[in-house]
Amino acid sequence: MSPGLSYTLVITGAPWSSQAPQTALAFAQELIAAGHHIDRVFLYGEGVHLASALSTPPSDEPDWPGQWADFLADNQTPGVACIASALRRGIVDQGEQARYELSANNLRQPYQIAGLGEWVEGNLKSDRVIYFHGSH
Amino acid sequence: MSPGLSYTLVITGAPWSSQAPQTALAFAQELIAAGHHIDRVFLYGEGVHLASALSTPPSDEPDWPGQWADFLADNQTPGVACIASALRRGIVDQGEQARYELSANNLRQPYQIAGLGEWVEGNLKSDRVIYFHGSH
Amino acid sequence: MTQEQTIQATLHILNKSPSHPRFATCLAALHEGDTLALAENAVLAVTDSTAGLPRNCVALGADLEARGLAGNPNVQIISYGDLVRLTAEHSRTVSW
Amino acid sequence: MTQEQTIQATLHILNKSPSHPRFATCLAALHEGDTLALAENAVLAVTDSTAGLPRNCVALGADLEARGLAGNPNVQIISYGDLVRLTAEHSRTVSW
Amino acid sequence: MTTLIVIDQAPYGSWSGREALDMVFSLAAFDQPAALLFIGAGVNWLRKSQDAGGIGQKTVEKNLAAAPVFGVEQILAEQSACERFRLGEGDRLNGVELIPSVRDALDRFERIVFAG
Amino acid sequence: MTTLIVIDQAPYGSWSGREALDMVFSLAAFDQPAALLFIGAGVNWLRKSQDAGGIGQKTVEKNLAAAPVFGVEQILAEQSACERFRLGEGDRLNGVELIPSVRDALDRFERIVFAG
Repeated sequence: MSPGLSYTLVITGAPWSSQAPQTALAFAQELIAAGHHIDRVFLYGEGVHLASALSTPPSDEPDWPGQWADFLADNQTPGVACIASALRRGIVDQGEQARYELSANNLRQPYQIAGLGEWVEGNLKSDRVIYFHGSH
Repeated sequence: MSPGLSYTLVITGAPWSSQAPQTALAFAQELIAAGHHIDRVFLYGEGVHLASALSTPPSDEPDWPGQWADFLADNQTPGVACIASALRRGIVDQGEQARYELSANNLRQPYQIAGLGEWVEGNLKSDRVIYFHGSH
Repeated sequence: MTQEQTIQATLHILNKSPSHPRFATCLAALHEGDTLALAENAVLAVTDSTAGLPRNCVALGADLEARGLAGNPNVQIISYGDLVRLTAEHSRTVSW
Repeated sequence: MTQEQTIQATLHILNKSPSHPRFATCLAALHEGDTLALAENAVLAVTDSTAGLPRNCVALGADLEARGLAGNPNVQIISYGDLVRLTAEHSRTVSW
Repeated sequence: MTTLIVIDQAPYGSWSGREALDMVFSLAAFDQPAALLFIGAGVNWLRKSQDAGGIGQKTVEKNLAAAPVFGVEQILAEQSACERFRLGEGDRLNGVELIPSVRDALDRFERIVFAG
Repeated sequence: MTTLIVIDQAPYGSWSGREALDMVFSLAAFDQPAALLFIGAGVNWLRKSQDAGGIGQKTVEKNLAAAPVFGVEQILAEQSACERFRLGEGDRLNGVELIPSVRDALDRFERIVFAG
């Protein structure tokens, strides 16, 4: 076992339509606990819904978007939503709001919106790239 | 064949993760053309993403949320997103924004947010209730 | 529209790929006289050598064309308007 | 981490239900020495009488408990921390 | 006219089964007759001793056990799927009726709604 | 190190296959070696004469045909799936290599990514 590996995590399943964000969060917490480093969490496809600032589950249900955002902030881990996936699915930041003249923005802090190049960089530079897919 | 039936359409598949909104729209257009009446279009589960005002597909791709909203407005057809499904998935109107102190609202015009009672009423009063599910 | 002792002819709208478990369940649930309408990914069944389709089987033309299957002779092609007509003619429709 | 002639032992993380077509594809792709980690809906395989699981098979305890299967003796139970360790030990992981 | 809600998806992996249960309870709340049918991997919703705390979810077992109280007329399960997933009588929630074929079960109901 | 993208889902019913193609083209754009494998119902992406105008989508056939130009090294397809879906040589896009087993195909690549 190599201690201190670097990971990119890719989440393609949305909260509520899949268990992917939950499994990925438990995995990410244990990664940090084991002394590994997370280069970035990349949201792709349906996974971009995890970055919605407006998700408001009932108070007696788990709040995966909120828990994930707290984790990213606490660990200063970059969270990146793929721009193409996000725009289609209505996840936009202030810049996209201005560019497309939209009525609002809803990208949750601390996520950034960026291209697939972030994923390619993970492939090149991270020791591990682990995917968390939907259940279909 | 009975002319002039009343329909409730239920869409449970999201745009981009399923073909359901597209099939449902083609079906709805033909319903109107055949002289039938649509009592309501009810978005449930993943289907609520169709009501996002922020969905911004590339200009050379179909814009199902935009096309559906135009259809509803042109035909004065009520579009209803289930409140429980919508809140979890980050689709909120001004009222929910205020109630939960959210940073924005993103429910597309002319959709309304309401409870499953709207679906129950469709079961009771519409001649037909037709479902458009995701592909999983 | 009251429940009858004998179930009336039913329209089954199936949009799942032949690989999806719901596909086989649907085919096993059909009665003689029912109509099966293939939509979306389910139209792949017309070229699936393992799918035994019933006699009363129709498929949406737009979905066949998208998948390069419009020339397939195994099935009766319908339009979205035809699908509307089928739902009006059947008081019982199941969406799989 | 260069490509070797002989493929090294691989970790397969499978989260699909045994009814999902990807489940059978995964089981058919395993090599002797690979490890299969069942997660989410895939843990139902431990109680599926039609699923032939390989010897090197582990399953997430939290997912087994959720589905009432924590007492099932057919599989080695792992934690999320164990799953992290498995991904660190294997230079090749496939998420199904 | 009783509405039958059919759940064929495995529990906890997605929210669609829960949202189908919400439909059943909503019908019951409006005094509309409703029933549930579990088929395929969906029968695993009916297993006893579920504990979803470790995956951060609420267990649905109590909701299902309370279904008759809330007016859900019947809970049906596909027999062959119960056999496949080793869900014997002692493993299942009480009050579940096994049905030999999905086709026969569907025939009993005028209105059928699959989980999305 | 070549990355193999695996697509096992039927075309047009969801966007996941298209988004997997975007991954392949993105690798190629950054001069990273990439290959595609179609298995199960996914082999139907490779059929000729697709015309998705009637469902309001763009046809992917041209994107796939252009894949080699953009640097995608190989397009592989599962032989048994092609047989199942009657996708003979004349029905398929040119330049597709049939592979007898998914296991052997995966063995050729260090890095495997399934469509989401």
